[in-house]
Amino acid sequence: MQINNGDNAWLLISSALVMLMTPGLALFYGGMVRRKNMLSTIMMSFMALGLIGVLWVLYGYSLSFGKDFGGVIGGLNFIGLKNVGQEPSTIYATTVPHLTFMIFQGMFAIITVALITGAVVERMKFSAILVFSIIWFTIVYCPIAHWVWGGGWLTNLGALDFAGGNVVHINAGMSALALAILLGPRKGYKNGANMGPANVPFIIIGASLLWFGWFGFNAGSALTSSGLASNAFVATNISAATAALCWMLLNWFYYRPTVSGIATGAVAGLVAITPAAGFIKPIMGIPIGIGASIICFYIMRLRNKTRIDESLDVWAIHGIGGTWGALATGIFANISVNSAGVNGLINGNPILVGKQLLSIIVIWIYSFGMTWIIGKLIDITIGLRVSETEEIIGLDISQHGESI
Amino acid sequence: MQINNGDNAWLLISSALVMLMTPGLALFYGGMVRRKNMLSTIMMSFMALGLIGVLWVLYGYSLSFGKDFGGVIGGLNFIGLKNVGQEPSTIYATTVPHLTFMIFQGMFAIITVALITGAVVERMKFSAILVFSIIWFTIVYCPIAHWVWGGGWLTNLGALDFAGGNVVHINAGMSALALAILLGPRKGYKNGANMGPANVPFIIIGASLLWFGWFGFNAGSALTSSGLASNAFVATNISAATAALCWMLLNWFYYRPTVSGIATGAVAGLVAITPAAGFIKPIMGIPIGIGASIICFYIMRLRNKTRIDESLDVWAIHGIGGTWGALATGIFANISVNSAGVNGLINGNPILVGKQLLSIIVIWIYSFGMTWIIGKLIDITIGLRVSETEEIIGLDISQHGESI
Amino acid sequence: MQINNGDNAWLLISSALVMLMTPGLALFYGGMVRRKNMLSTIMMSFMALGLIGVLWVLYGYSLSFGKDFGGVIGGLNFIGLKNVGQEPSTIYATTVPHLTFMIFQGMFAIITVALITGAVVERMKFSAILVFSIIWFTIVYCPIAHWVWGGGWLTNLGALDFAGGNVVHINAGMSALALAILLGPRKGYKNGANMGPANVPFIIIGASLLWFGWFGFNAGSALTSSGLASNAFVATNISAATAALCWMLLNWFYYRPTVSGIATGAVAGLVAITPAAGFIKPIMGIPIGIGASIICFYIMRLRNKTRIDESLDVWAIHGIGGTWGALATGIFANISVNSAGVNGLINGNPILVGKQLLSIIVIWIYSFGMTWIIGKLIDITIGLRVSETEEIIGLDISQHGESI
Amino acid sequence: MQKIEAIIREDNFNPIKIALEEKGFISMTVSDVMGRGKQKGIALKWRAAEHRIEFLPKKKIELVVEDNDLQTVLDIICKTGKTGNIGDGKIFVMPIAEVIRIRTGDKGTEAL
Amino acid sequence: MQKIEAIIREDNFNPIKIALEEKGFISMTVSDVMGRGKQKGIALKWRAAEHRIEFLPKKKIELVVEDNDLQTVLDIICKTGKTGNIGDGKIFVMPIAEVIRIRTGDKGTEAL
Amino acid sequence: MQKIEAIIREDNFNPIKIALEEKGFISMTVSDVMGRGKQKGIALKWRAAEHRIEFLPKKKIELVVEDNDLQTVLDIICKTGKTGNIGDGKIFVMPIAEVIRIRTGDKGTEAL
Ligand SMILES: Nc1ncnc2c1ncn2[C@@H]1O[C@H](COP(=O)(O)OP(=O)(O)O)[C@@H](O)[C@H]1O
Ligand SMILES: Nc1ncnc2c1ncn2[C@@H]1O[C@H](COP(=O)(O)OP(=O)(O)O)[C@@H](O)[C@H]1O
Ligand SMILES: Nc1ncnc2c1ncn2[C@@H]1O[C@H](COP(=O)(O)OP(=O)(O)O)[C@@H](O)[C@H]1O
Repeated sequence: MQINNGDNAWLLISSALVMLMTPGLALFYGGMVRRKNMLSTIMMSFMALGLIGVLWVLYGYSLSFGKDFGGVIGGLNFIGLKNVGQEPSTIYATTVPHLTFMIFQGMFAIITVALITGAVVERMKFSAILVFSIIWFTIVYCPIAHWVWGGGWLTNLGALDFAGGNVVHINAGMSALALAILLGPRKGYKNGANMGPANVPFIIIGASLLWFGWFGFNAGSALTSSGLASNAFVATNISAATAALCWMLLNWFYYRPTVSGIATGAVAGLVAITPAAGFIKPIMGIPIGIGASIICFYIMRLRNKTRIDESLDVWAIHGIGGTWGALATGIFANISVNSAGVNGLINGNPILVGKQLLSIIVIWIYSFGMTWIIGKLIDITIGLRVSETEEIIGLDISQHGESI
Repeated sequence: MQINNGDNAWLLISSALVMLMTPGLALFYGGMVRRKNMLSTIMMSFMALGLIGVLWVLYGYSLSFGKDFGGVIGGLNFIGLKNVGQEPSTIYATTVPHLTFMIFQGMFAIITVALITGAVVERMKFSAILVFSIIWFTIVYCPIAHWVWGGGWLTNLGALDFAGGNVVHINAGMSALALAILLGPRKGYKNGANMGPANVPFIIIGASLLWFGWFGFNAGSALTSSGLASNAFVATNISAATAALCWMLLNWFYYRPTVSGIATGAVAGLVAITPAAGFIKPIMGIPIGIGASIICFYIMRLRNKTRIDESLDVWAIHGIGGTWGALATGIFANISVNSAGVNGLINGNPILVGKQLLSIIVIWIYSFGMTWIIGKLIDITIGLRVSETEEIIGLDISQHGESI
Repeated sequence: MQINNGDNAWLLISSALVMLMTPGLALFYGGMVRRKNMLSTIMMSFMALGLIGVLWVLYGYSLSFGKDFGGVIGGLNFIGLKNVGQEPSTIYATTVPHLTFMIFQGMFAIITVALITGAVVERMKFSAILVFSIIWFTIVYCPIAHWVWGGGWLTNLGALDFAGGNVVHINAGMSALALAILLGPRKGYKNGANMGPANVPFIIIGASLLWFGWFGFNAGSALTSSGLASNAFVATNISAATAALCWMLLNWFYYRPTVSGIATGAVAGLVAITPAAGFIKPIMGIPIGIGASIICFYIMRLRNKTRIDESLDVWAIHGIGGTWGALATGIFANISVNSAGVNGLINGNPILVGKQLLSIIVIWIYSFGMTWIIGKLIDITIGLRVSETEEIIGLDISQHGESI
Repeated sequence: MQKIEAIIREDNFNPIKIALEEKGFISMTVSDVMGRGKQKGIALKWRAAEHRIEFLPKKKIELVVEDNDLQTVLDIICKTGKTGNIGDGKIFVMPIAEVIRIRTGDKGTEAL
Repeated sequence: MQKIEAIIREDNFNPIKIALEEKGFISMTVSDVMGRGKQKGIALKWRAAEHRIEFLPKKKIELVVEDNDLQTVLDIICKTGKTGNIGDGKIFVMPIAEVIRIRTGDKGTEAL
Repeated sequence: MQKIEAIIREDNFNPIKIALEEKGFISMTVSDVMGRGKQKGIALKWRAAEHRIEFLPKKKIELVVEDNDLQTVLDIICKTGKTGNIGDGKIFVMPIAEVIRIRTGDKGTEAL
């Protein structure tokens, strides 16, 4: 097919926007940890831009979007960007260069790996993170991306995931939980040490860049600059705004309307709308945003009552927020929005909820289980965690030889 | 009409750019206050993303752009995004989805509310800000947006406002002045307390994001990615650059070329070009920028000599800068730039200056007056201002229970 | 020709992205100096947005892209934006308004001037920087831009420079070196004083904005949103990712994987791919990125062993990184990527390496020599360097009367 | 000689500085500290969990003066720094054995 | 009256604060300092060059107490602040000549 | 034992630190302060209004030493920290009643 320059402009800038989410996340996370671990936390996200950026073009794209093998994994036909050129693909995003589609997808892989690191900050060895990221990317991310988007078995099942609720958020959230349990809590956690955020303005800068970039994430996932892109764009903004507002009120109900709270609420709303943005009427962003806020807020409080130090609540926000979003897609989907979609529960098709549930369960189990295995293997080989002294000194100095 | 994918790509990214201006403003303002009020200042802007983001889709868009009622207000035909879909509107921005036009306009409403807060930092109750924002948005912003852009009486009068000089800047500036007077000065203002900026780098980051986002604000207001968009884009950059440079020199003449000064100058230039960008030759950005710098600089000095603590000079920069911009549009407008415009003074049509003046006066009076009334009402009901103790402790802790 | 709205959307947003690189650079540099010079360092970059922003439209564009005079300089036909309007140019970027092309090119001039300042931080008088910038822009930047892109003699020679490896990076790098030598080292340099970075998170924010903006820089240089833009976009990301990763490993080999190191590596990779991005297969970003990392890393170490205080290593990263990129273009160029290009060494055309080398040598000599002369003249007239007391107090206070 | 350490409100710093200046006490060293008095500060909350930041930002002024000037300086700080609300701060006075001006090597009263 | 200056680990600050609180020692002033003990800190590297940041962040607690309470407070800090690893910190005690509460002008023990 | 508080230029910190190190004085505590000497600092301007920031950033070094070592340390700081320009800084010396190492509970000279 012919390249549509408008579509390509939109997809290229969307790719750039999604790229910017990773530094945004670095700041969002970096602001939340203690001063002595801020750089190390930033580094955990930033390294993904390098590492996954390279692995994606070497083999990741091929495993995810290459010729399907039994619904399970992609082939090697795109290895090293072979056959990925300036011509459109015949299957994916047929109005833009194949290279555009490839890099847009690559940005998703990068941020997914970065998201997980929120669970392991302030105590995981940098070398262990690198090794983990390589393996996890290869045997968890790529297969799931293939199942959902690359012509794998979940695509064929008919479960809907517009922009990566399953592939990115549930996946990252469950993996985060597994790693956090394996690692154990930070020294001093629930034991007097002040784990408060080092730099709240960084949290808001980070959240703002995430919100900004998410327009590329969701509206870019329309793969054209059509009405569908606008639909996803508007739905995204509505859900983020609603969830931010709602979290602020919840926060206030219990205490005060905090800046870190409203930022977290916005992110929860962005997560929840991700799988739905191109399948629902934009105004449905309101119930989805409200749901995201309430569910994630209480789940976070619950998690906080346990001994599980899932430090920056990746599971609560992305895992559970993503799960809510996937279910909400099943509830609110409306075929009039997107002819490639189907109707959901409120439009008379309860079966979609079932399919969504099935895909959720699959990802929960696969992500958690595989991450557990990879984590265990790393733990018994090179070790997951820094030494006690290193943890006390802080990871900035002990892992990276630098301080803010 | 048919959707033009190039136009839609441009309008979507412009919407994202304008969205980013609000966090930019949060940093611009946040850097200027004292350390103990930085988060509260940031919060005042950021909350608009949530609050106005929701109100806009619920009813704001409809009041502003709905079916005209007597030139005064829009109808309820777009309430809850009813009739706002992926198809282009038949009236507004006919080459992009109606949803795109709606969200682009929504971003303007958000930043306008955020702009006002610069006047009330370090002393206004957060609850009062929320209540004020809701009422002000409903009975000040939406009507004015309707008058100027939604087919209301100012549209028909023939006054020109390309990207919101009236609706956004004069409006916000006059409202800021009214609120600042009602609130009274900060404790210690002109009485020894050091009110210097807490974080100058944040000021520059904020100004940079504003500049960046303003390309969407002004060039996006062409509503297509046509030559007119380019015209507005270039005019915007020229005015910003000129005003930044000129403010720096003025600053130097009296003292030193400060970083906060050059940033402020850039913003003044951006404000002044806003109503003009799509009606003038781009090179006219030079006189407009010079005018903006000189006028705002001296007005700011003047304001500073009074007891009116219009804390971050929203009135001086946006109110007066916007007024200059509206007049300048009347002076420099050139129909060869935009067939939907008219000629201005220097092209032989002095009557445009009169129309501009009329629209300025209307906004001055309406914004100031209505804000005064709303503010008074809030003052005698829930109160506008925090307690003295809370002010001393700082609003970060007293209003938001958080500190940087 | 007809305006293509998709192309124009892409070029406009690319211009905005390149504009954002200058504030990005301000933070990247600002984070690296001592606390007392942070604002002054930021100001050195930010002022270019004002100064060069104005000069460019007044005469810079005309000198660079105006009617050719003897292959050496452009004419005055575009002075004050005369003949630069909403219609496409007949020569440059024929599918977008001439204004778009003009402003896109202007953003390059701005950042080039800002880049140089990295060499002179913490000791050069602000007034001297302004004077230097005006002269240098006029007699160094504009001619070189003309030679390479404006129809000058290097265009005709057949040397390839896709997005400004010569014009921007080698040029800035060599000029930086000359100025640094003229200025001499900072007080205390290699003499005990701690010159460590004041704010490492700013370095990463800056590098991230640079990376983000570079998509506009390189992919925008395709001047359409075609497959070539996608090619450049992907090549850019691959090289940046590879170089970041590779620098991290080198850093680790000698010491630790630092945050400032990975950021620097990314920038080196971005620099090196700049001249090549639209002439090579994207996957060649891998060898180019590896080369950039290794070469710049060791050159930086070498430079560090000398007494030349080229403070933020503009020469090592941009000068040498750009040189490597220009050579790499000669090695890896592939005409199948871009019919306006030619094949390079590995595709059987060793002669291109020769042409690249020639253009490199010309720029090395011209930039270094002219900068030396301009610098000398300024030194003996108004003086290049602040007084010792001012240097001790710091430039923020002594030059700008402000502190962070 | 005596060293005065005064922990004061940030907003009172400027007036105190000016008042001291007027009486000729120009030299001083200032730093940012966090302080908590008898009122036990304020509890804070972060995202959904709670964490207490009970300390409020204060300025610490350090001033070394001759014994004769001690009372004058104490009076100025007390008078100017008083708002009457909890949190006005404390002054601590302690003896100094020696003062040296690095630039000249001067010692004792000479060096002040 | 005595002034106690304790240089402690950042992470031990909270437990020490709580332990002091329990015994009724609420007032104190805290600041961020960088410290280096016998172990000489850690060398760092920046980009390709080297620069040593040998100092590690510490919290400094300042507490003025009556002579009677001195031992109690010292014991609490020592007990709670001890991890047994190098870097636990030091306590310095010095005599105070006078204390004044700015709000009231109270002096001496009254003012504590 | 004596406590030395030296207020020095930020740029002189490194040389002083190294000079002390060479003589075996490794332990110290450092903080960032703002200082103003007799020259009254510098007035600043912000946007269009004026505000004075007369204080310049300085480093404060705190060093507790045995009485014997006092003179040596003072000499090192004076020599290395001297540029001869206004702003070189001051040194204050005050007596210490007690020193305790938190890790071991050691007191007095033992604890240094
Ligand atoms: N015993 C003490 N030791 C050290 N610092 C103290 C002591 N008492 C008070 N401070 C400091 O003085 C500040 C003001 O004390 P506070 O009790 O709040 O005010 P007031 O004396 O007006 O009641 C505190 O924030 C703390 O920094
Ligand atoms: N002689 C000293 N003078 C000033 N500060 C000191 C002195 N000795 C130690 N300190 C401070 O105490 C901190 C802890 O000392 P360190 O020697 O690391 O611990 P430990 O006493 O457990 O070995 C140091 O970081 C430094 O701030
Ligand atoms: N009397 C004092 N009390 C407290 N600090 C002082 C005093 N005198 C000087 N200082 C500190 O010493 C620093 C250097 O003093 P200054 O007078 O500028 O230098 P010099 O002694 O070389 O003239 C000041 O910035 C201030 O922090």
